Amino acid sequence: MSSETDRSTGSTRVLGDTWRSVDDGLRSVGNRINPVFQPLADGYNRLFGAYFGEMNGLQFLLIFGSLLGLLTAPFWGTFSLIQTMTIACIWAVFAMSWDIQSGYTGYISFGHSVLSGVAAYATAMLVYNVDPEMSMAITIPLSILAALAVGMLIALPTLRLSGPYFSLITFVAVLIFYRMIRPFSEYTGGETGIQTVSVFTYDPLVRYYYMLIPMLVVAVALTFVARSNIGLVLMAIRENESAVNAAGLDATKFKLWSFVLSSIPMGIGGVLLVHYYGSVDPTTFVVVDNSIEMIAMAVLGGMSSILGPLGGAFLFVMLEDFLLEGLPASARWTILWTIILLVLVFARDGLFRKLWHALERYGRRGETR
Amino acid sequence: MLGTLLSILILGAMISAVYALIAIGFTMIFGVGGVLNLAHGALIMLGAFAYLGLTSTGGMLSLPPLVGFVIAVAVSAAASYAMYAGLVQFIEENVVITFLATVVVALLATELVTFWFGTDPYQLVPLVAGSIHLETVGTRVRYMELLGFVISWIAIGLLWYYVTQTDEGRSILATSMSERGAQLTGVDLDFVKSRTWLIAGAFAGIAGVFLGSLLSTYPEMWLNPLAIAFIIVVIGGIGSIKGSVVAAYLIGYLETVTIQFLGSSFQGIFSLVVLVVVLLVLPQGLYGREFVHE
Amino acid sequence: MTLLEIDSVTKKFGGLVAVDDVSFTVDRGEIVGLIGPNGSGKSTMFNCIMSEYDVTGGTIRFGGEDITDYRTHQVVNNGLSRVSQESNPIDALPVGGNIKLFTLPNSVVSLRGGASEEEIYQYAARVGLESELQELPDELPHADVRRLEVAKALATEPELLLLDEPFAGMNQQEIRELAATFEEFREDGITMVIVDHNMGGLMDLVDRAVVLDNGDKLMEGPPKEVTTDERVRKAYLGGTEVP
Amino acid sequence: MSNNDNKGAEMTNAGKELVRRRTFLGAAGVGAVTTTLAGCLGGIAGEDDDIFRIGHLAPTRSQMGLGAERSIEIAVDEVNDDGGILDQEVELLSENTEGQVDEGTAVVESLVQEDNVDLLVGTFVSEVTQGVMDFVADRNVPFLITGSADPDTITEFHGQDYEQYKNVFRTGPINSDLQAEGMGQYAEFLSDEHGWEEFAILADDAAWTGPFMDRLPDEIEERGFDVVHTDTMGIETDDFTQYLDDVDSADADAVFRFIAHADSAAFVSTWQSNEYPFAVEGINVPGMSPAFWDATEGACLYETTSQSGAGGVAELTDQTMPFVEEYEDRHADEDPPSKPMYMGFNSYDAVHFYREAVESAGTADYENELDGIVDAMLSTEHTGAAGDMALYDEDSEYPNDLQETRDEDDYISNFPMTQWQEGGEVECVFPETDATADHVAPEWL
Amino acid sequence: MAVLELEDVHVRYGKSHALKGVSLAIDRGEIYGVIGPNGAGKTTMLNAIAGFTDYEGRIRYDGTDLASKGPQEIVNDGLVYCTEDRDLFPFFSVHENLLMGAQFREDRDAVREDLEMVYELFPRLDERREQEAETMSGGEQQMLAIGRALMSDPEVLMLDEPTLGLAPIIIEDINEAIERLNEEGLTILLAEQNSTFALHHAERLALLETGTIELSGSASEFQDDDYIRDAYIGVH
Repeated sequence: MSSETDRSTGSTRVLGDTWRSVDDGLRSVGNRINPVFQPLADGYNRLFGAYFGEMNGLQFLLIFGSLLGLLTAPFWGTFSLIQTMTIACIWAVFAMSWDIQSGYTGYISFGHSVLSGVAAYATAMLVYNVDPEMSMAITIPLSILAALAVGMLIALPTLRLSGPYFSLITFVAVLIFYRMIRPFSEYTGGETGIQTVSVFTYDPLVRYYYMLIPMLVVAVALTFVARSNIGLVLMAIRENESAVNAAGLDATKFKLWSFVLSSIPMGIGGVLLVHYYGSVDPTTFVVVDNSIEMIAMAVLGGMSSILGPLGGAFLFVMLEDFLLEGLPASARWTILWTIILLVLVFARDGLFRKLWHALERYGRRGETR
Repeated sequence: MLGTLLSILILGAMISAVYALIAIGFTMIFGVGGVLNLAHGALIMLGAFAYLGLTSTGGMLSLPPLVGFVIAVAVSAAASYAMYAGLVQFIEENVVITFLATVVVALLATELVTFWFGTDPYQLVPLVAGSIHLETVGTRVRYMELLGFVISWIAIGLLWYYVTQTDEGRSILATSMSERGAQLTGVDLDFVKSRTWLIAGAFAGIAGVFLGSLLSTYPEMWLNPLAIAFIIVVIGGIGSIKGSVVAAYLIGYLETVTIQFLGSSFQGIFSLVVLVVVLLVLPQGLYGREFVHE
Repeated sequence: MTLLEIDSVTKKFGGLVAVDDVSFTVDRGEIVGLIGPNGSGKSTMFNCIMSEYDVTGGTIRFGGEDITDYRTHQVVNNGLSRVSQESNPIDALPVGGNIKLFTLPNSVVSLRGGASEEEIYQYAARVGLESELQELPDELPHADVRRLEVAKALATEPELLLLDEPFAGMNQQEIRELAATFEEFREDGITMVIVDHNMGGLMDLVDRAVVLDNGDKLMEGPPKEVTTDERVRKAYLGGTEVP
Repeated sequence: MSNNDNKGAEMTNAGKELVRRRTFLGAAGVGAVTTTLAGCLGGIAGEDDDIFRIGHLAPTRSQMGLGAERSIEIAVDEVNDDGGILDQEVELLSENTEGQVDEGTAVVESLVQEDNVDLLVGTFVSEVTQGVMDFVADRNVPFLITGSADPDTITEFHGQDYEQYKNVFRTGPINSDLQAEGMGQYAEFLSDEHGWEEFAILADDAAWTGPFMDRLPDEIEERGFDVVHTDTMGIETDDFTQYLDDVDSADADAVFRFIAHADSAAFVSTWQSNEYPFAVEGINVPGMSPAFWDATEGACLYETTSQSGAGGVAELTDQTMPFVEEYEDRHADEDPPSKPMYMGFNSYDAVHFYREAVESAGTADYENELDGIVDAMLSTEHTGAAGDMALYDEDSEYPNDLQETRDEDDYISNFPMTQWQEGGEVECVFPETDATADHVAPEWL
Repeated sequence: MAVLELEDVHVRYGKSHALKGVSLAIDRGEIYGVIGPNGAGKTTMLNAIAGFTDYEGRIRYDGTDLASKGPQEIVNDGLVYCTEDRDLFPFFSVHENLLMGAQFREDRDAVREDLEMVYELFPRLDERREQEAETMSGGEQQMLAIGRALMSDPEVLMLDEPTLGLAPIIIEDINEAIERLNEEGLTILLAEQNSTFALHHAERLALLETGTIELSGSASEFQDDDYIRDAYIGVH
């Protein structure tokens, strides 16, 4: 640190000073807030710390403040905000599911939109081709199973391949699935899709909770898994796959398992999405852009952290559908992709992980003083 | 039937020549820097739009097509270099980040072009107008297609000469085999990579003008060619120029045959299936080389 | 009693024969030195035993069981563990976490298995790393990183430990300490095979040495016999006149 | 309007801004509140005011959508200048659907839930139209379709459950079944003009071309001509040489091609530079753009397409030219399209049509008096810019759908054909009552 | 007169300190040996000199500081490095590999002469001119690596473990080559675990252990040192 400042020129020193004063300011704010929530955080840590990781007062405030915000949103948010958040919930499920597989193992999948697409198509095709009156109690589990089956179908041959090949093939898997829809349009509805799926409800308030609650369940479940041995092993596969084998762990089995862990919530997300729109079609459900958007969300929040991608998904969808809504679409997307590119280059760990670490720092110093 | 076969032979050769140009650039960048450049497709689009902006009769410049062609290729090459010098070289040590960043660049470029030109397609002024009617074969070949075929082979031939017969070019091949070995013989890696990106960009630019003229020019025109380039490169053996050329013709003909006999609904699916099979049976592709361990 | 049996193992890479029809055995409780100049095939042999490589020919048996075609994790779970020449800890995990990874059960549904904190402490203590459990690997000095590699291997509770150049990059003091640690392992009942290119430091530790040269087994025998053997001298000195 | 009395006059002026600022529970209206929180928050309910809001839905990134948006602006201004709808000032809320279901659904919901629109107009892509149908039917907001021509949109919805979907109408264009009949008549015209008797059909492998593939061969053959070749083209297709070769080897005199995707420019360009010995007729959606000539570098010379409003070149009714001229005045120096395009005509006409209907019904209160509005819609006859308009009634094959108009030869006249002619001019060539020029065969034939 | 000088050179990888203040001076025309066990820092030191690793301290070649130079500039200045891994171009033939070494030399006649010299020095390479490097034995690859380095017309040649894994008969060939090259005036910096080999050639040596020079001196001083005899000459 000292050598850096020695070498720095006048202007960077000014910047450094500014940053230091901001840093001091934030720390003193942190110092004041952290103790207030520390007792609550301690209580949480005693009960759940071992399962979900421990946190300080500031981090507790972030997590439970956000949770409270999500749960009470209809009481303070506008209609557009709620509508955006409803969609964000579904995308958060996708981003988290992608993360448990790609973010953790480092096998970057460009094919996750196939998984959600399969689940959605399974629901729609059951209703369209088999029995229009089929109950959701049957279609939902079957659709999730379909996502799982296709997940395995993709994973089994491809996981033998190394990084870039894996990514290319998953990319190609999307194209195959996308292109298969048309030749079988008798069953799939071709490019216009199938419109006969029922929606959960048109009541936007109820619908919000229909999407929020599964999202929270997925978030808790995946965080739990990620903080367990499984997460440890998956992360170790990314860092050093041969060390995992040397530890007596079957890396291949765990990679497959990551696909299982990922396919199931992808299936859930697909089902939520199809019952949100009440229809399926290839462009809304399958195109490779969807996969890329999931990745972008995870990158934005911070890969391999589950909650990072959740935050990333909300930030991404909020930007796209709410904050930048007034701009023409191409300007909106230009801004979004520029942000993602900047995060990739300058904040690889993602914005939410950065925030999390900052809170840890400001909280911890408050404690020691 | 003979006519059909001949027509497949001719049409397949035309499109394959353009595919080869795209795949070679893609594979060179992977071979030399280990970068999977998903923005390679965006350079194709850029070439086509640069040509459009320079030559369109309704446009402001309306340059002669040949001048426009040369400038468009230069623009693509420069953009490719700029991407390496301005972005990739700072992040290339992390494969995943680079990979994702190039995807984002591609999408960003698409949105920017959409912003200026809109989503509707354009047709380019052909470098040479007109066509030949091959009555016995039952097809017609546009001069533009023939020119694409010829230019593709000239470009491939020049590249071949450059990388096998000149020291400067050989250092590109050498770097793709061993980066450190190249440095040990005094090769400046930065220089080699810059040239590789320039060449890849120029090839993409040429492909862009021909794809844009023979097919059409719109912001998402790069997606299919890029997917085809993937397939070709993986089948040919990633990093191998020869493999790219061979596989380009393989895939070009496969697509032509598929359309002819199965209908275009199945276009693409077949190539993808072949790709999956090749990967499972011959993971290093036709000309990919398995390096000796240790 | 034979624990590990290498029977006519051959490994080719393309045209290059890295290990050529090599056989030897290791008895329970022994420390065997696998020596030879660099590039003579020692590491390749370890890689074959650990199934990092598929052998081209021959059989590897461990405790009477044919493990030739096992996959690496199966070999490990069978009671073999290797400390490789390169240290490759997971930098994102602290020392304790790195050790813990090696204690996890090979089960995708075990969420909370693996060693307790106390057990991890014990593994670390056996190599003298107990006070560094919270440190990240890239903050450790070289010798400690090497110790971590040993602790990780130990955490899989091996019967047989393969040590690939364990002393590389250590000074004489550190080498003596580590050698003493290995002696302790022997008393705990762990069998060991130690690879080193340098016979000097190893000869006090090993009961027996197997010498490889250019992929062939040159000879095997007690340390004294090996160091005085003319063929070994020639292999090591490469025909140069001994000064 | 039902809760109009609850609000003070000053608040009504704040209009949309006011609505935007209220929280979700306030804006979500009766539906949300009654089902969930009626007890505790009963005081807040949906409100309305003195402004008549129209939500317009189109993919405004494309020329088609932009043209429609500009056209409906003109209609709204005209209505406001003329005293509004039922004396209410009309406010236009224009939204971009991106041509995608997700975006379309989102904007329709916020228009209905948050902005309390009184009328929805638009949607270009069939998926989007059908994707929002159920929601719109559920909320009973009158919805006038102006872009997509798929007959399914009527037959699969109104045909199944008229009561449910009665608030949805199509005021233009005529559906593709009727368009197919028109195309058959056009074949007859071509035969009269040029003696062509052998036709080929190429269609996008897409839902909207289904009616043409199903009906057009019969329409042509009924008239004594031959259909020598039919094929579908995958919409990923960008190389048309093989398709055109096949038409060529079938010795067709003309090909009817139905194409909507981006690569239609490549289609004409390939046809033109290879000088295939047949004419290109039918429907080419991108070809309706006035900028298509420039975009194809003139390769579209001689190709035809049918479109509502005849590209704004023919005086279809006395409404046509004033509208087109107003459009050109406003947007002369702006981005393309320089003319309204077909959806523009339909969106423009939809507003005037709806106004005429509700004024005759005396109410636009769809929540309470939907039946009255529906009856008025079905009995309204209106002269629009694209032609005379009337809707089919409940008992017909296409309930609530626009009726075709026919000229003295019984030719369908409200979906005319236009042709690109020398110098980049668009001319109306069929039916002859509206034609501005003769149909020209390619000079190389 | 020292042609290559190291002054208090440190190399750190993260927290690990691989080279702890090494100072050396190599005279023009001599063979300088650096011995020490695996992991002692020999390769790290050569990597630092050749510009592959960041370091603190000073490295001067021919009086100029190398700190700001990239590996390619250092090679082209005549300080050529032949690595332990050899880093050949596996799919180039022997001939092409050799030509790569000379790609930046202007004087094509001299290149032709040097080519003949290399083929004469290593007749095995002459026999295999068109063979791909990948398919050759370890010893032949080592010869090719040295040959390629020679083609860059070095003033100083750094050899890292040239005898690694080679059969005795091949080591003989390399022995001869090193001696001949030195006679012709080439300065050689030789890093070896094979102490006997190094002792045989070098006029002066340094012993590197855990990143520190423990001992330096003439060959005869080394041979008489007990510590060296015990630990490194090894064969009791």
